[in-house]
Amino acid sequence: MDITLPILILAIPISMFLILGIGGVKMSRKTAGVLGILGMGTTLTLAYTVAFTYFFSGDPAFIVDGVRQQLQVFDVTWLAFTDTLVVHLGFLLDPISAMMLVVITTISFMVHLYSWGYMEHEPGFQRYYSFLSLFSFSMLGLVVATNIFQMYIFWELVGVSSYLLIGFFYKLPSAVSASKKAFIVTRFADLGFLIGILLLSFYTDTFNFMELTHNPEGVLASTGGATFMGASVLTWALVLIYVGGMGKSAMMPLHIWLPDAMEGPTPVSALIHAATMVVAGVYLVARMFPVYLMEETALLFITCVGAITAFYAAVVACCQIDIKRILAFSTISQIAFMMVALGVTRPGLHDGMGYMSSMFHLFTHAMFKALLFLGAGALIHAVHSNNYTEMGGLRKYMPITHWTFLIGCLAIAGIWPFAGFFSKDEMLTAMFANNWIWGAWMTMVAGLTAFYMFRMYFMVFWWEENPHYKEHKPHDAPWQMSVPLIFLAAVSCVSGFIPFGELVTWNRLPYHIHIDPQVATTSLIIAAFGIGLAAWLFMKRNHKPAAMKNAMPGLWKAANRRFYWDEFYMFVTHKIIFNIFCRSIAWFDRHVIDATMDGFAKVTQKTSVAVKGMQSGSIQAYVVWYFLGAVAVAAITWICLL
Amino acid sequence: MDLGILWYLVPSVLMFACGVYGFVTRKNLIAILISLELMLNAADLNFVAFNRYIFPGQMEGMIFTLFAIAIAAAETAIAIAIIINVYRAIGNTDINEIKKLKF
Amino acid sequence: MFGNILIWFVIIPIIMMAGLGVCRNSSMNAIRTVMTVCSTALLGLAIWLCVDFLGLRAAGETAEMLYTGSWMWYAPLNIELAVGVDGISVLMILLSAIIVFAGVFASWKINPLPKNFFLWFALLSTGVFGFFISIDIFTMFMFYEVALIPMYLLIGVWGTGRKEYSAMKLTLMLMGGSAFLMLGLLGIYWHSGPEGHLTWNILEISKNGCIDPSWQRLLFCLTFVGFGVLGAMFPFHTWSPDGHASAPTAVSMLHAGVLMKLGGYGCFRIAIYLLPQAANELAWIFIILTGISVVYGALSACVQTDLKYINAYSSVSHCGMVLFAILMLTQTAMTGAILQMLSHGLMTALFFALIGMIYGRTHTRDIRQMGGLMKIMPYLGVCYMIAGFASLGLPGLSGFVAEMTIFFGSFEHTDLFHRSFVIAGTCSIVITAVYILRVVGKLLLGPVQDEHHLQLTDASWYERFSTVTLILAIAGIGCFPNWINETIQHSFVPIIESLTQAAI
Amino acid sequence: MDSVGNIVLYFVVAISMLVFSVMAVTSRKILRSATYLLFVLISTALFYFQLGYQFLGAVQIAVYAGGIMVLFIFSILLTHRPDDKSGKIESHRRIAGICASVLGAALLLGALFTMPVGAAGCSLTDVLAAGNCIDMQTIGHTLLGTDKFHYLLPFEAVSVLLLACIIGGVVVARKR
Repeated sequence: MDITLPILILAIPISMFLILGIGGVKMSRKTAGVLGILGMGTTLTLAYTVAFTYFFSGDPAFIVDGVRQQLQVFDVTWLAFTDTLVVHLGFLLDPISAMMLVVITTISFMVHLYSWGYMEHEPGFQRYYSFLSLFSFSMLGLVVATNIFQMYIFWELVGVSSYLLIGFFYKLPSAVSASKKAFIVTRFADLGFLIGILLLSFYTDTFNFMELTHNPEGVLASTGGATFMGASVLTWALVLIYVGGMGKSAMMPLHIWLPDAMEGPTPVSALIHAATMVVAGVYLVARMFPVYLMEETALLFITCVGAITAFYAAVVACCQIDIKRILAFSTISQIAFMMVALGVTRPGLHDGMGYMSSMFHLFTHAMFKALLFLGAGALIHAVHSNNYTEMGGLRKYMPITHWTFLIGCLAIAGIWPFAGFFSKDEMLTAMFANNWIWGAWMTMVAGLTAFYMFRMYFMVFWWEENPHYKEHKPHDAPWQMSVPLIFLAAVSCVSGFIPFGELVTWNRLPYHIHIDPQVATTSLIIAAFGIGLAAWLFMKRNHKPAAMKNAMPGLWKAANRRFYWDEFYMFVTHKIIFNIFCRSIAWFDRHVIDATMDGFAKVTQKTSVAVKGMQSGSIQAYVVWYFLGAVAVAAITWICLL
Repeated sequence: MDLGILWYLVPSVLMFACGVYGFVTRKNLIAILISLELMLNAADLNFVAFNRYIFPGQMEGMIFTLFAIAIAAAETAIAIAIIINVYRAIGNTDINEIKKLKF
Repeated sequence: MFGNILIWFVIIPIIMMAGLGVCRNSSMNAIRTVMTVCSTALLGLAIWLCVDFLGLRAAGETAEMLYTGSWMWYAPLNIELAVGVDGISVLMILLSAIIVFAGVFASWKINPLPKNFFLWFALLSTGVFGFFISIDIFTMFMFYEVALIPMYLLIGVWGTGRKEYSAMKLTLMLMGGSAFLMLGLLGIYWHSGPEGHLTWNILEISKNGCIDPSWQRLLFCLTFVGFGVLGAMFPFHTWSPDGHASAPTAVSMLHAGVLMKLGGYGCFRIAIYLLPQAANELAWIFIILTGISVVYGALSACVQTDLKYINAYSSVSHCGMVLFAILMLTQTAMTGAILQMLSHGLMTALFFALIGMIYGRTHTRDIRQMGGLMKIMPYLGVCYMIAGFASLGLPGLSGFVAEMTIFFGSFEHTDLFHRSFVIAGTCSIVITAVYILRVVGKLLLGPVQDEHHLQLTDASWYERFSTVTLILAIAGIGCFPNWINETIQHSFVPIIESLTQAAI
Repeated sequence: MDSVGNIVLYFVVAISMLVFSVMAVTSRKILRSATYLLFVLISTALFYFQLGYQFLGAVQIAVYAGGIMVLFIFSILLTHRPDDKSGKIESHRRIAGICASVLGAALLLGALFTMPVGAAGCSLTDVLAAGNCIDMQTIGHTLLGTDKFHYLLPFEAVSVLLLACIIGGVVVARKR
């Protein structure tokens, strides 16, 4: 493949970042916006070209005997740690990276376009676009990484762009602390990632994904059976790498940053915290999947964490008021879904269908979750509040938003023929294939998903009209915002029919999707039940929800407070680490170590002051000492002579 | 009763001790100088006595004393010049007042 | 003698001093001209040296030290003025030149006594450059002292806050360190060769390699502690917070940026290289101490409220990382140590420059009294953020490259002791993120705390110039790190060789 | 056996010398101290005479009692008013002084009485009778001679010293 296109795909966003970042101050908003959108549009076109060429051209470079090839389009040396352990920067083209190129550029372009309307009156518009470009660059760099270290590099870069974008409204203390929290929590997780890379690369002596995944047995052999605390080193490495993924993908217990990250502008939430960055963890596991297959313990760990997180986030989502928070928890839950699907994948079970379905869900979820977030943005834009208590009955005022939002909700709930149905169905099939417990558990989560999404939908668009509408009539968003909504809604409607199994599978061989009727029916019934329950409770104004809430106030409050995870973290970090640990160290430094050093000085000074008294400058004192000394010497001499 | 060498040396020692006492205790510069002269004088007396009793045929002790007197004169002259200068500078001749050179 | 390019790194600062001597105290323009011309000359010379060095290496020059030359200085004790550079020294010289250059612009409006300030500043640079070009340990030590003494006056006269105390503390602690060092160096000298062939020359000492192991242990401790004090090793780091807090901007820059590197460089060049057996045996003691430094400095920085204190403690942490990496005794870790020296030098210099600029406007360094400065002085705010990101190891900036190289190099040891310390070291990057973001959040973001700050102006041209130089260097290293690796990889060969031989 | 006259003279001179020494260092009026010093110097001169050094006694009286005392008196009159009294001596000074002088005196006296030096002495009459009285001619030759045991060089050195002293005294004491 020609390397111009891949290079341009990375070069355009980063140059946009530099141009808008350095020259943005001098530009008008319009120039900056147009430049940003044009840049992203070009990247979109190029990425589509690359992806479609890869998938559909049939070129023997890309597909040989039905096996899709992995190829490093370019791979330049960046930094050599040792002779063998060399960090490259490159562009790896394979099914998942091609798919991610499409996802990222699509969502990013939609968000660029949408932001033109949404952020129109915000100060720092140019800065916003430059940060968006930086993020797009980092995310693209992450997915095309040829080696795990390149992934780590871009991993950190997406972290920082996320930090910058969450803290975009930097004058709000809440945004500042949310951005800080996001960065530090993910940074903490990255520590695990880093140690994992250290371990893995030490034993395998390579960073390269192709070398790792094409020869997983070799990877396993290279550790030479070394163990640490009962688990093999490879398990440790893989689990630690996954910890990095847990941070970025907001798995429990590192999920606390994602709901707070909603302090950022809503399009940013759609791009980063719904569609792209948060799935980096899933992508990471998918990328390393053959190696993970070597250690079932690690996969089990992934599955368990995913299952717990999915349920937890779904429960919490049922009790939130802020619509962006609901969507955030829904995102956590859905990503956990993908994680479980990856975790249950075994080559023997439906030819590793879990992997395919996970990627499929990643794709569809990116589309409909971005749609939902952008829809939420339109709502917030119209109502100027994040809480559904300020909304209600909006379907008449904002028809476009209403319909697109409904499509999004149906898609996420997994109703045929919307996208979510297909991907979720595949995932559930894979889970049932592994163990019925996972399947049942996740089906329940799917039901909860339908419930809380429609709870939100009904509360926002039905329920009863907010009286404020009379003074300030909400209306649909301008075209820059509506176009992305309509486009994404359309994608959500049709993308389920993409023959995904033909394109993306764990062993890159085509896989023919067939709907498992039993699983499909179950999940549809469960979803319909969830929707029905939501409709029964929230369609019209009534007292049932309040009664339910009052019936179990403790549970409601706990779920509303997200089961006190934040408080727990605040306690640990602020009270224990910050106040007790850091302060005592700072105190120790000043009052023990420094005091010791000052003590040396003081002792010296005291001694010198004491001795100084003898140097009184008084001749007479000198004479006394001199004379007494002379007498003493004479006396001693005399005694010796005797 | 013979006037042996000790008869001269003992007063000399006592005079010297007086000089030391005066030198250490007095605060007036001139008084200190006076004490110094006492000590010098005691030393002179020693030279002379030793010369007379132990080496009566020679005259080193006497000559030494002679020079010592000359040098004492020189020293006194300079010391007094300095004292007068100090007096001009600080208004008295108290040794405790002269602290500018301390440390 | 003057044909040797290295000598000019000492001569130019001397010319600088002479030039300043001619200027009148009141003519600021003349002083600035002299400083600008000479520091630009230094920077140019350093870049030229770097390019030429790389050229020579590319041409297959494999000698350990290039541009060597030696001139007898005091024959009875064999003291020579011996110069020579390898890749590491070249980079250190380049770093010093960049920071001196930026420092001149950062102290563009120094007041009072500009002429005297720059005179001492020039003397300080003489010492720094002299140290890096020397390969005779006595002249090295002498230049080290030359670099130390101006510090006292620069802080004591032009500093802020408790400047006399800090100046005294800094100077005394560093002098205390050099007392150890002097003992160690004398010990090395008296064991440097066979009877009658004693030498101070590093290359010859290492070639002779006849220092008795039992002596090595003692001398290693002496020299490592001696240089470690300058490298802010726990528990000898307390001069750093006070000293940096009181020092004027350019001095903080030069001190944290270059002078603290003298410590790391010295540990590397003398303690490890000349005493390899002891280094193999005793590294663990200092790994513990420096490991403590790394985490301890970072944790201490978390609760400080004075900007300079935060930075000083972060320097303790980062410089601890340098020594930590050196003690790992693997080539990759040592490469990382050199990278970390460069990276820390540049970004701390940038930090101190920015803190100086902010302090010059707000007249406070207490982060509780400031806030929302990003709105008021966006340029400085952005630069501060970049410095912060460099410090917390953002890819694309220098800190990341350095830290990663250190971690990967240190991880080559398979035993639990080394690995647990490496993992403790990696924890510091999280703590670094905590305190950097805390400062950024309080200082730059959020609502404006003090109404009076609203009238403040953004950076002036010379401030921009100074910061841009440093940022370019930081991003340069961060984006294209491999040329540095190539520059220094030859320099490690003899060291690693002597270490492995000693291990047998 | 010495003559009674000599012994009486000795006791008179010795006692006056000691008494005046003590008074010179204890008197609180400085002019009186100087006067007592004068008496001590004269007593010393008398000892010189008694020991047979007439020239030395004469020099002592002329230079010391005459010249130096005048300097003292002048300087005292220049720097003190007649009724000036020096302050009381602080006790720690007194203790230090007594310590130093008593210890010194004790050591020296102890040494004198235990060392064989006392045995060297016969009576004064004996040593004087040995005929070693020095006449002026000898003194003159010795001082200005250039032979062995002659003292021209020290003599000249002292004269230069005195010259330097004159100049120095003028320079130091001169009004600025």
